[in-house]
Amino acid sequence: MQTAVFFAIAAIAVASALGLIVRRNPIHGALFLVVNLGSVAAIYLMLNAQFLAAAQVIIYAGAIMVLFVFAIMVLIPGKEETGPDPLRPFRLVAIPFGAFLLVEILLMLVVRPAPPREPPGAEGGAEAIGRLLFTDYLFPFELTSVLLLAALVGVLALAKRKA
Amino acid sequence: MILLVPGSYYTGLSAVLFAIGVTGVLVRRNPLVIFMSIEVMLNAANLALVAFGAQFRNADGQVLVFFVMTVAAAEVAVGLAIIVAIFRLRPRLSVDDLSAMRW
Amino acid sequence: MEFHLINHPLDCPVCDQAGECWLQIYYMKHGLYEPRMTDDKVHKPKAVPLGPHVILDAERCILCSRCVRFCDEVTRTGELGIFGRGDRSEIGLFPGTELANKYSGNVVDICPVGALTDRDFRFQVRVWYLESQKSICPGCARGCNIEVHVNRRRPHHAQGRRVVRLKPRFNDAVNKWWICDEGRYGYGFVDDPSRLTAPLRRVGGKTLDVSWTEMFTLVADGLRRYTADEIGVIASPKMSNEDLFLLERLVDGLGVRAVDYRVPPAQPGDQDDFLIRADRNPNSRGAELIGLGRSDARAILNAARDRRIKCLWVFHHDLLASAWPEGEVLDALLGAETVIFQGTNANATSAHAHLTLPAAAYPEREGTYTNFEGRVQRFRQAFEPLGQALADWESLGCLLQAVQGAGRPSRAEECFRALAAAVPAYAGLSYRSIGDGGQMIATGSP
Amino acid sequence: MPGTLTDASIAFGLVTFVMLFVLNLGGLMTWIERKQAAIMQDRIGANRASIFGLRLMGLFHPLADAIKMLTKEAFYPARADRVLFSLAPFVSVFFALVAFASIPFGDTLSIAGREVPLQALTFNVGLLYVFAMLSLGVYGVMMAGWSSANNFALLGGQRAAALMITAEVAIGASIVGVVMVYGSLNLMDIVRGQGALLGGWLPMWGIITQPLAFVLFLTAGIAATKRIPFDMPEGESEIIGYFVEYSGMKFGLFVMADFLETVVIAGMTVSLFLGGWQVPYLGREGWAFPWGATIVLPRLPVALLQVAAFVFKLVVMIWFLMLIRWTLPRFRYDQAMRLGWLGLFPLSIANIVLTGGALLLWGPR
Amino acid sequence: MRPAQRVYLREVLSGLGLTARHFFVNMGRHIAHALGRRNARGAVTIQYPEEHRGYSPRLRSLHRLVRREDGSPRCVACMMCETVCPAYCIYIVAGEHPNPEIEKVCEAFSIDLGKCVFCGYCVEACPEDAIRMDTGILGDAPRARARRTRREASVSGTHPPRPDPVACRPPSSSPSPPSPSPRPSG
Repeated sequence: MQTAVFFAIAAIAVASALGLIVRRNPIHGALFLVVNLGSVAAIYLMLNAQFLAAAQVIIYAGAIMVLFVFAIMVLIPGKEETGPDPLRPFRLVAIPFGAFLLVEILLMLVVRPAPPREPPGAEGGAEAIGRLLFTDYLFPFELTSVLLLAALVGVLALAKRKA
Repeated sequence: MILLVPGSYYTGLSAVLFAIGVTGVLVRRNPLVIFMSIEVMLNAANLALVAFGAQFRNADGQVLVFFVMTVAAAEVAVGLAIIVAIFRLRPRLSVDDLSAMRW
Repeated sequence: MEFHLINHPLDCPVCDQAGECWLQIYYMKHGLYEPRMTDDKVHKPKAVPLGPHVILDAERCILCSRCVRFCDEVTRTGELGIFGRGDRSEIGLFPGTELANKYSGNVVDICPVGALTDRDFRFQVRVWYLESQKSICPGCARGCNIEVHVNRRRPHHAQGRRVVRLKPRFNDAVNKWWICDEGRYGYGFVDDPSRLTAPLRRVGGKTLDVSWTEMFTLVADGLRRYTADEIGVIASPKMSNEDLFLLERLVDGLGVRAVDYRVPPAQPGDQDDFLIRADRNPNSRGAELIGLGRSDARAILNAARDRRIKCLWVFHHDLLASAWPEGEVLDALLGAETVIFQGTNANATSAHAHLTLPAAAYPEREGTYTNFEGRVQRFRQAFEPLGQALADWESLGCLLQAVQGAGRPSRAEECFRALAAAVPAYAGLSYRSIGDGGQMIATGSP
Repeated sequence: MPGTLTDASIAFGLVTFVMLFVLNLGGLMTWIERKQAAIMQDRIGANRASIFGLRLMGLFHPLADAIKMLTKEAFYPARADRVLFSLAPFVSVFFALVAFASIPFGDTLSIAGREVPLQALTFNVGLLYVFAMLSLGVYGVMMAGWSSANNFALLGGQRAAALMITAEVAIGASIVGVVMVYGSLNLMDIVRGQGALLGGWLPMWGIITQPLAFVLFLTAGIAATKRIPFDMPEGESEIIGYFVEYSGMKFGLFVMADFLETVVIAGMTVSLFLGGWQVPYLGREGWAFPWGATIVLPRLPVALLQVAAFVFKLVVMIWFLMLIRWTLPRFRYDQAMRLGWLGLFPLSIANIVLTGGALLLWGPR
Repeated sequence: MRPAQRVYLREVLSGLGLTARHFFVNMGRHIAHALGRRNARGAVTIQYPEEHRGYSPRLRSLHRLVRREDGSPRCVACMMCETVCPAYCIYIVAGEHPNPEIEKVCEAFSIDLGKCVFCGYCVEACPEDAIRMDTGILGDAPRARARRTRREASVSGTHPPRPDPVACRPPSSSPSPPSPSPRPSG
């Protein structure tokens, strides 16, 4: 049962990721990416990481991708990838390269098999993450806030028109 | 909830997604799409982290994912601002035109 | 002014002249709106018929005697005079006469007030509802200049007629200020119920409405089916120069030799030395100059009787009402395999036609006529054609396109330009140079 | 496996109940909206639709609307992206519909020997779930705006996106206070937490513990549903907005999504701030008033009372949202943005700080 | 602007209070009405086809053609009203009177009430005081009126009407609509 669900979701995830890189229209690409993020969130749910699933949807799908779609809408009219591509042969090399990379990673996974299953332990809820976040990872957490602040300032500086 | 699906399935899916992301970055010309492909790669990495975390009964992976998300948000904000700023001035949307910083 | 108004009734709302009355205009301009006259007005006869066309209202008359002078000096018939004295004077007929000369309608035009009114126009429409357009009288070969007065906005007036009256238009070289009564009241056919409004096709005993496109292919096929010698065309001198020219082109292209325009009327028209011409057609000269008199109409009919001509194409004429024996004509019409009729109104001839093409009447289109002296004069469109009727030049243009693949003229002016270029008599003429007064054709040409 | 079957049927029953409840409420809201507006404005309101002369105060108007919308022409603009164009209204409605799943409408009820929490989706981060679904609703709007190939629609979509981001930031920040007070992301736990008594007599509802958050959440919530006074994305007097090109049932779905989102926001408000299904002093065994009186009640009536309380609160909340909708004029776009970023957001942060301080001083731990 | 106003909350609340008061008051009235108190009205709406708002006594909405002492219409078919009519709703067909003193009469005079805007210009334009507008109600029921938009407020002349192209002939049997306030026509 769970395996079937997993494969269904995985199929959606892979298909939407492929859709992203195949479709010419960036809006379609962005919407495919949203689907992809949603299916990854579903997989988080299957991995019992409920907080992450919700955060994934809220942050990624709800905020980041909205930003993307917004930017595409602002920029795109008449600027799709059209016209001849001078670097087309080089680009097509990327496909076997990607395939090669995939094989490589999968080989690594096969060579190093997963450890044996253990009984369920830590809960994937907000409490466990919160506890870790504010004890072991307090310093990185604070660093993140500094990073966000820096990003905020940077974006404002970029977006503001020259006076 | 018991893991009924072998953990390697999740990491496998993560690998596939990562490879697709890499291909997207290499194949596409539109910087926005490249950016989105990077997001796919980040996601694949996140998925791997969560899967490993679940295997080892450890929430650290999830915390890491949380950080990745935060960083991704910041990165997207800055990146999009840069792209918008550049392509306000240009007629075409292609990374090949962005050679001003090459020398 | 005041004296004029002492006995003039103040019934402008009822008076037919209101709106084009000089007394009213002066009154409004200089007006003494408070009358100082307290006595009763003198009452005189009202609504006295003077003749077949004119009615007199003696109360409104200001005794200018223009009408009397007209009858004395222009028509030299002298029916009218002023009778009585002082404020009892009034216009009247000499005993035993009536105002029945051929130009009697003109007294209505020259009357400055509403004393003389037109029986035909009286109470039909108020003059401020009218629009007018310059035109040419199609009644005879003189080609008098006229104005067509049109009532478009109040269709319930004047029994729905669109043309409500014709007025002469001054042209010193042609008709001065006058027109004859025959021309003045000769507009009835324009709004007559007998008007043809749709292309018709008669198959067996049934008449079918067809569209113009179908009609053009039908006619073009019909013309192509016969050899040039099997086609006979009877053009009409009622057609404008533009129509005739396009017809000439068409006939020329087909190589048809049996073409004529002369059909003698049953009663020969009278003629006088003033305006009226015996030839009751406006454009016989034009048809002659453009060269449509290649053959003899009677001979064409005879050929049709002998079954040598199989396709007969008649424009406007009612051949059955011509001077020719009715039996012979009927025989010819029944003998021809295909009879095409093109005209404004249905008549006895059109009843025998297999294909009927409705044509626009002269106020519905524009064009030029060449009068008997060779003066080319222009008439203009006053309103849209009735139903689907098309000006002859338009339908002929479409036929030219269908038969010969030639370009179709989109305006009458285009046809005339081609005419001026092709026919030497018309060389140098253009709509612009014709203007309102007309222009003589190049002298010395046939 | 009879157990699994029972589980499945219970789950199916809950989902069906919530689905029907929300959908019918959303459908009824067109009627509520018309009638309430009419009564507020000294009018009678739509009452003409009749079946065999039966008018029922205009209750047939939603039906008539549905028939009209279903029979209208499905129009596609010439240069529209047809797939996205057709998909957009469904996306909108879908996320509005599923968002309600995690809102509890009653305490646990024992059915067939197991304790069943009365909510369609038992989820330990339920609050985040509702929030996430609401935030996904924006995609329907943006897809509609973009795929219509119409500049006004695009502008409407962009306004909607910006507005919803603004509102969601404020919502997210304002509910943190509530989460801190009740110590859970699970809506069921939050509601249960509101059953406690403050000082022995005052129910510890969110509106009492978090008054500032209540105002902020309500404001941001209205903004997130794009209803008046925050309806700049669809301001009919200026740009009409993302659904300019829509007609028939597709348009109807957008309106439906609007109403459903209103229901969800009302449900969230009730759950977070108005005690959810809690009836004051009503515990599992019956009423226990602070002055000592008790009324003992069996479990089933208690559960029914609780569900009724939730529905009642929800309806009152919807009434209140409608009241706001028919009272306030529309904000200008920049005013709304200013309000969101310079008003609601900083105040929410301040609320978090205040709550933290208060918890440190008087908190349980 | 005062800072308190900028916060806007007080204004919002007072506005909500106002609308809520209206809501509850009207709701109470509606309920009272439903319970049988007929004079309780929660709305100012008039349910039009069933209810009517009374016409003002000063309303002049019924055209009336005035007659001479001998009963013939005063109208002389001068077309002044037809000319001035901004709605083009008056149709007059003129005819000749056998008495040359009267000369011109209207053979048919019809007003298309479906087009009429009741501006009263025709009354002002008439030089003969032949048309007036009286108090009175146009049609008994608006639906009935909609069904016959061309209700003729007309009079037939002394002549039998001759066939005219526009279908606006007056009913030959009923000479004039009953005027509610008969005045001496003079």
